[in-house]
Amino acid sequence: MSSKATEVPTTGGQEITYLEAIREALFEEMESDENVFCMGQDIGVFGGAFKVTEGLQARFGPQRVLDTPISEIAMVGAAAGAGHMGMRPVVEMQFIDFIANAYDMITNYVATARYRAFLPCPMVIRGPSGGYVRGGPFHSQNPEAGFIHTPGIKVVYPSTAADAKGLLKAAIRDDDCVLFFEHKYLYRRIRDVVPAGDHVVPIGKARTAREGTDVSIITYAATVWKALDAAQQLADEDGLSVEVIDLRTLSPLDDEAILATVRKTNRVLILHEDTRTGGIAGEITARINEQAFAWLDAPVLRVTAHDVPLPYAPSLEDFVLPQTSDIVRAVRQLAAY
Amino acid sequence: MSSKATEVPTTGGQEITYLEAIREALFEEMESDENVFCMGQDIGVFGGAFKVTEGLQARFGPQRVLDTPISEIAMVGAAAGAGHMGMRPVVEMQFIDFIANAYDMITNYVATARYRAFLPCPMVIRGPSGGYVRGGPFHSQNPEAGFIHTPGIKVVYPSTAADAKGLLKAAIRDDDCVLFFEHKYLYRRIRDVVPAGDHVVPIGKARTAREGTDVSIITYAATVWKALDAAQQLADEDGLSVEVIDLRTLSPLDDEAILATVRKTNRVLILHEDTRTGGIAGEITARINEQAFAWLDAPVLRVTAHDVPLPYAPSLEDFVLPQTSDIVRAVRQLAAY
Amino acid sequence: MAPRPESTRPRRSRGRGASANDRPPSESLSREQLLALYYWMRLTRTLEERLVALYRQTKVVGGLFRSLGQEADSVGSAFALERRDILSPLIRNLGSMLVKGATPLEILRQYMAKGDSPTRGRELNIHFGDTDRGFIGQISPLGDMVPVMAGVTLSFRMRGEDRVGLVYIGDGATSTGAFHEGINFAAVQRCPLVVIVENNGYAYSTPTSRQTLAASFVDKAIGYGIPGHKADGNDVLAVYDVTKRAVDHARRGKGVTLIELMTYRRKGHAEHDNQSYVPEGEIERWERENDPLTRYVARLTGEFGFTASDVEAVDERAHVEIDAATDQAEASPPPEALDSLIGVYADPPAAEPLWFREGIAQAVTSHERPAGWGTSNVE
Amino acid sequence: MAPRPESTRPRRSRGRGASANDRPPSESLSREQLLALYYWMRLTRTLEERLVALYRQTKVVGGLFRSLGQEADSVGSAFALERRDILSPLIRNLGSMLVKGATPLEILRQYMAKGDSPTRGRELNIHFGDTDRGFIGQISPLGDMVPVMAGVTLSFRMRGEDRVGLVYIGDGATSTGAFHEGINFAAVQRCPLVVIVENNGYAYSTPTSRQTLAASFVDKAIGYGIPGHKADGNDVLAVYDVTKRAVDHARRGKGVTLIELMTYRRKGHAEHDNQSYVPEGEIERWERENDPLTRYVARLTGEFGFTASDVEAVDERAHVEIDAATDQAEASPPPEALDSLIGVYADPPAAEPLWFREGIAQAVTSHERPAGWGTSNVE
Ligand SMILES: Cc1ncc(C[n+]2csc(CCOP(=O)(O)OP(=O)(O)O)c2C)c(N)n1
Ligand SMILES: Cc1ncc(C[n+]2csc(CCOP(=O)(O)OP(=O)(O)O)c2C)c(N)n1
Ligand SMILES: [Mg+2]
Ligand SMILES: [Mg+2]
Repeated sequence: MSSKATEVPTTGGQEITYLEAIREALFEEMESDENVFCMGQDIGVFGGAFKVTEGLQARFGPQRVLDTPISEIAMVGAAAGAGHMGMRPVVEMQFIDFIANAYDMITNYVATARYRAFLPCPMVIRGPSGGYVRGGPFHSQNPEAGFIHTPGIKVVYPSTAADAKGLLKAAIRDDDCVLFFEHKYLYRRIRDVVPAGDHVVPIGKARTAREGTDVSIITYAATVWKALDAAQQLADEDGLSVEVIDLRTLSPLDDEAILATVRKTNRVLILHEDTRTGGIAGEITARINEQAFAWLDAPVLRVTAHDVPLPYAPSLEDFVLPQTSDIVRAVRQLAAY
Repeated sequence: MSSKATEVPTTGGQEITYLEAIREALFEEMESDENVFCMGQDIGVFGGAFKVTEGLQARFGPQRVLDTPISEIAMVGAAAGAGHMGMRPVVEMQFIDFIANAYDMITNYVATARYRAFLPCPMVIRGPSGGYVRGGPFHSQNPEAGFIHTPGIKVVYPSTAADAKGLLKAAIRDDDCVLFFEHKYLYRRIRDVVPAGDHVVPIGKARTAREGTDVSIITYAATVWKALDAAQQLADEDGLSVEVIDLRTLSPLDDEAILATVRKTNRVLILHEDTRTGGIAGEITARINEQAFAWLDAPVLRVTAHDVPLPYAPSLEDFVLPQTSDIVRAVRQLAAY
Repeated sequence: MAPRPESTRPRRSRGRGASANDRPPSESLSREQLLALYYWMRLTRTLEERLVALYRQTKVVGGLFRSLGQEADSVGSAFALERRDILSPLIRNLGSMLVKGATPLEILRQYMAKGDSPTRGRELNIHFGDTDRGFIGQISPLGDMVPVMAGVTLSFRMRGEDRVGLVYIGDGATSTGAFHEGINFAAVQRCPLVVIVENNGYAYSTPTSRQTLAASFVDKAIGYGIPGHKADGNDVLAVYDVTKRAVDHARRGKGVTLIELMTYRRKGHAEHDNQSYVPEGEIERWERENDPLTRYVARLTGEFGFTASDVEAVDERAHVEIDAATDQAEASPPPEALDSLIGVYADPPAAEPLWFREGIAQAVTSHERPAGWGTSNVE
Repeated sequence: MAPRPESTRPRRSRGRGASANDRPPSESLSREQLLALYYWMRLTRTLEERLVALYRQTKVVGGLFRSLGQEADSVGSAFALERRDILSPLIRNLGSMLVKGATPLEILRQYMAKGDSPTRGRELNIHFGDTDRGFIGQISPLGDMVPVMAGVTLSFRMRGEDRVGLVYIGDGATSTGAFHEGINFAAVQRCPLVVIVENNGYAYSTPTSRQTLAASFVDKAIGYGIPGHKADGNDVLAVYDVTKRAVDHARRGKGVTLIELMTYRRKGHAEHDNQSYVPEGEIERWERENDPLTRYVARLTGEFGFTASDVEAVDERAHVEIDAATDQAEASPPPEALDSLIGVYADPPAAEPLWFREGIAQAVTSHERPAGWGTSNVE
C-alpha cells in the first residue's frame, strides 16, 4: 500500500486520475456528511479490488467503511433500508456485472419506494464497468440499458476525472438512487484537472466534448475518447468538423443537449460500447425522431458492440467492441449521405 | 376444479381461449417428447395461480409437473442444468414480475451458456405478464426490454390463442432459452380458432393483423387489440387505412416485416404497453432509421405507458397505460404530418 | 385506543424465587394490556370479515388476503415492540399493523384503492407503511424485506439508537435468496433485528414438506450463528414472550434472533382460492381446537378473571369502530388521474403527461375499462 | 495416465470385525490409486507453478488463480466420483478438473486465450467444461453453479440414471442467494448431489468471521434437512473418504449431503494480491505444518511403504508432461476475429458483422489495443 493510502488527500486544481477523482469524492462526502457510508466486498482494509476505497477505512473506521458478505441482494436492500432512515449509503459492486444479482431489489424495491410508499432511497450503487480490458463476459459489462428502462433510478457514467468526481458528489447528495458506472479502462489511463473546491457536476446535463458543425457523435464513458480520436482523424484526413457530445447522465437523458446538436449538424451518430439491440442508442434515436425529425439530413446511425457476450481473447474482444476505425467509417458515411 | 381439468383435451379447429391454447401446447409437447417437463410454484395439484397447468400433473405425474420452492434463481438454474443434459424444461413464473429475481441467472448463465461453453439451454420461461388488470406495480409488468437486450435469449409475446399455442410449441422445441410472455388480460378474454394438428408458429416472424396503406402501427401482445380497435375507429371516422403489425417475437425482431410495412405506408407508430424510456420502441425506431430512412414521410412516433411504476387504482392505471383514444390521436397526427 | 406496551404497569409482583429473566415477560403485562391483546386480535378479525363483505360486493379492488387463525402471531409479536421500533409486515400481518398504529380506515381505503388511502391508490391492500408509527410496507417479491430491515436496523446500530426491528417471513419465502442474504448480513453485522418465520403450513398450495426438508425452520438459526426459538403461534402470550425476549436481546446489542411461530392458514392463499389441496378435516380441526381468539378468551375469562361482558364489550367496540370506518372509507373518492405522474423522483417532482395525452381530461374520461378483473388472485 | 477410480483394486482385505460401512472407503484404494492421488496433486501444483512463470512473462491473459495448499481438497473429492458423474469446479479446483480428464494443454491454452483452447478464447482461465468427461465450467457470478447442478442431478433422478453430481462452493459464496436457493431446491427434490463448502479462511480479503456468524459451515446442513460432515481438507484421504460416502449416499437415492472441508488459501485471491490483510505468520504456519503434498508424501513413504524414488518419479513425470504441454500451448494461434460471431444461438448459427465493419480484415488488423491491462485482478 502506498503511504498515500491512509490519508486520501483532497487535491483540487491538480491533475489526478479518474480513479483518484472517485476516491476524492467519496472522501469529501464522507467528511462533510456523517450520514454517508460505504459498503461492499473487500472495500475496507483491502481498499477494494481496484483500490478505489483505499485509505477510507483507515480514515473513517470499519463502521463507515463496511466489508459485506458476498450478497448483492442484501447490500442493495440494506442500503435502501438505511436510506429510508436518513443515511446515504454508497454500495460498491466489486464488478458492476454482479449488479444483475440485485436486479429485483433495484428495479422492484428501490426504484418504486418513493412512488409507492413515499420512502426515500438516497443511495449510490457504483462499480467498475466496461470492456477493452480482456475481462471476458463477466467482468466487462455495461449494464446501463437494463436500468435506464426503470423509472425511479438515475444512471450516470462519466468519462473524465473531473466529471467522475463532480458527478459522484452529486449522486451522493441526490435524494434518489443513482447508479454510478465507472469505466475501468479509464481508471488509471485518464487524468485531468479537477476544479478546486466543492466540485459538483449536476446530474442530467450533457457536455460538449468537442465542438463541430458537420456531424454529431453522441456517446458516453470510454467511447468518448474513441470519438475524440476519430474526430481528430476526420478533421485531419477529411476536413470534417465533428461534434462530440458526452452524455454523462444516461437517465434522465439531456434532451436539450441532444436536440441542440441535432439542429446544429443535422447528422447524428450514436456510439456505445454496449451491445446493439436494446442498447440506449435506440432510445436516443426515438427521441430525435420525435422531436427533431425535420432537422435530420440523414438517418440516425449507430456504432455499437456486436450482439454477442463479450469474449475474452484480445482478437475477439477487439472485433466485437467498437473501434475508432468504425467510427471514422460511419461518420464518413453520414457526411456523404 | 372443472371436470375438464384432468383431461387436458387437445382441440384443434375449435375456438378456445388464449389460456386454453397455452395449456394445450404444454399438453401436446409433454405427450410427444418425454424430455419436456414443467416446474413452478403451485403448478401441480393446484394447477397454477391462473390454472394454466390445470390437469397436467394428473396426466403426467408429479415427476414431470413439479412444484418448486419459492426460488426463482433455483428454478431457472435448475432448468439450465437439466437442459444441458438433454431435458426441455418449461419454467412457470407465478407472475412474470418475479423473473427479476432470476435476472443474473438468465442473463449471465443461461444466455451465455452456448456461446462460452457450448452448452445448450433448451428451455422456456413463461408466465402471466402485463397490465390493465388492476394488479399494481408487481403484478402487471412487461419485462421484455430487460431481456431483448441480452444476446442468447429469445423473447416471444403472443396476442392470439392460435399464436399462443403455436409459438409455445415452437419455443419448447427451440434449442435455446425462450422467454414466453403471456398477457394475463388476454387469458380468458381472447378466444379464436386454433388450427388442427401440430400447429407450430415459427419464432421470429411477425404477422399482419390488419392490412392498410396510410399508417402502420407496430405492436404486440394486448395492445394489438387496442390498435385494431383504433384502426377500425379511424377507418370509420377518418377514412384512414391503418395497417397493424403484430410482432409476435420481440427477439429476434422480424426486420423484414417491419421494413415492408414502412415501405408500404411511410408512416409508423410504435405502440407498447411497457414504459416509454428504454422500451423496445426505441430499438425499432433505430432499425427503421438505419434501414428505411428514405421511406419515411413522417417521424416514427411512439405511444407507450408513462414512465412511472404502474399504479393500482383504476383511474391511475388507465391514465398511465396507453388507451385506444391515444392511438387514434397519434395516428391522426402521423397521417396529417 | 387500547393501552400500548409503553404504559406497562406490572400485573402482579415478581415471584420471589424466580429471577426477572426466567419469568415470562407476559407476567408483567397489565390488565389493560391483557385485554388490549384481545382487542387487537378481535379488531383484526372483524376488519377482515368486513373486507370479505366488501369483496363480495366487488368494492375491493384486487384480491383479499386473510389472516384468519393467525391473529395471535401478528398481534402478540408486534405488541412486544416499543413505539420507536420498526416492523415490516407481510400480507397476513394486518394485526401487526393495527398494533403499530395503522387504522381500519386506512386499511379499508387501501383495499378499495381510494384517493385518500395511505398510498393514494398506488399500491395494493395492506402494502403501506409509516416510519413515524414504525412500520414499513412490504413489496410483493417475497424475501426482499429481510435485507431492507437489515439496513433499517444497521442504521440503528450505526447511530447508537435504542431501537429494534422486526421482520416476518413466510415458511415459503424462506426459500428465497433474499431471505438468506438478508438474515446472514444482519447476523454478521449484529443488527438489532428479530426475524419471525410464520410457519402456517402452506405457501399458496405448497405444503412445507415441498418447500424444505428441514424438520423445523428454527433449525436454520445455527447456520447463521444466531439463537433460534420456536413457539406456539396461536397462543398470543407465548408469541409475546418469545418475541419480547428476542427484542430485549437485540436491544442489548446481542444481534439477530430467529423465531419460528407455529400457526395455520385457515383460509386460502387469497379469497378466491378454494383450498382443494388441503387434506380433509385439517381446517376444521384447527378451527375447532386451535383458534387463537377462542383460546385466549378462555384464559381471559379463566385464569385472568375477566367476565364474559368484558370480552363482549371489546367485540362491540371493534364492531362499532369498523362500521364507522367503513362508512367513511366508502365515501372516499378515487384518486385523480394526474396524481399518477407525481413523485417518482424527488427531482424532478413529476413526470410530464405524454404528448398524445394533450387533451388530458378527455383522455381520462373516455378511457376504456376492462370488462372485469383479469385475475382474482393477485399477490 | 494414472488409474482412475473405475479400476479399483482393493488394497487390502477387509478387516474382520468392521463392517463395510464403517471402514473408510480409502482403505479399498489400490496402490496405483494411492499414487494417483499424489500424481494429481503434484500435477496441479506443477501446472500452477508453470502458469506463474507464464504470467510473469505476460503470456497469461488476465488474472491467475492459485490453489496452492488446497490441492488435496480438489483432488481427493473429485477422485470419489465415477467417470459418468458430473462435477462443477470453481476457480481453485484445477485439481478436480485434471482428475476429471481436463488436460494441462487445455488449461494452458485457456489461460493464454488461444484459438484452440476449449472455449476458443471466449472465456477466462479454467472456466470451461466437457459434459462427456463430466465437468461443467463455472461462470463468475458466485453461487450460480449450485442451482445449475441441482438441475443436472434432477435430470439424473428423473431419468433414473445411476449418476451423481458434485458442486463446490467457497466459504464466501455461501452468502449468495443462489447457493441457498440451489441447495434447498436440490435437498427437497432429493437430487443426487454432493455440495462441498471449501472453507479456506478467506473470500478475497474477507475472513470467514465477516462472512458469517456460524461457527461452522456444516451447521447449515440441518437447516436444509440434510446430513453434514466436516473433514480435514488438507488430508487427501480424509477428503476422499468423506466425499465417497456422500457420493454413495446420493447414489443410493438418499439425496444431498453438505460437506465442509477445512483448508487454507496460501496465495492471494489472484496473483496480484499481496495478502496485506493476512495476520503475520499465518501463511508460513500453514505452509510449514499443513501442506497437503508434504503430509501425503509422509504417509506414502511411511505407512503405505512407497520409496522416495517412487515419489520423485511422479514429480518428474508431472514436470515432463507440463513441459511438453507448455511448448504445444505456446505454439497455438490466437482465435480468428470472425469466430466471435458464431454460436450465440443454435439458430441463427452466427451473427452478421455490423455494417461499419464492411472492410472486416482491415478493421481487425488496424484496431486499437489497450496500452496495458486495465485490471490485473479480474475474477
Ligand atoms: C419472489 C416471489 N415469488 C413468487 C411470489 C408469488 N407468491 C405470493 S405469496 C406466495 C406464497 C407465500 O407463502 P408463504 O411465504 O408461506 O406466506 P403465507 O402466504 O403462507 O403467509 C407466492 C408463491 C412472490 N410474491 N414473490
Ligand atoms: C456474485 C458475485 N459477487 C462478487 C464476486 C467477486 N468475487 C470473485 S471471487 C470472490 C471471493 C470468493 O471467495 P470464496 O467463495 O471464499 O472462494 P475462494 O476464492 O476463497 O476459493 C469475490 C467476492 C463474484 N464473482 N460474484
Ligand atoms: Mg406460509
Ligand atoms: Mg474462500
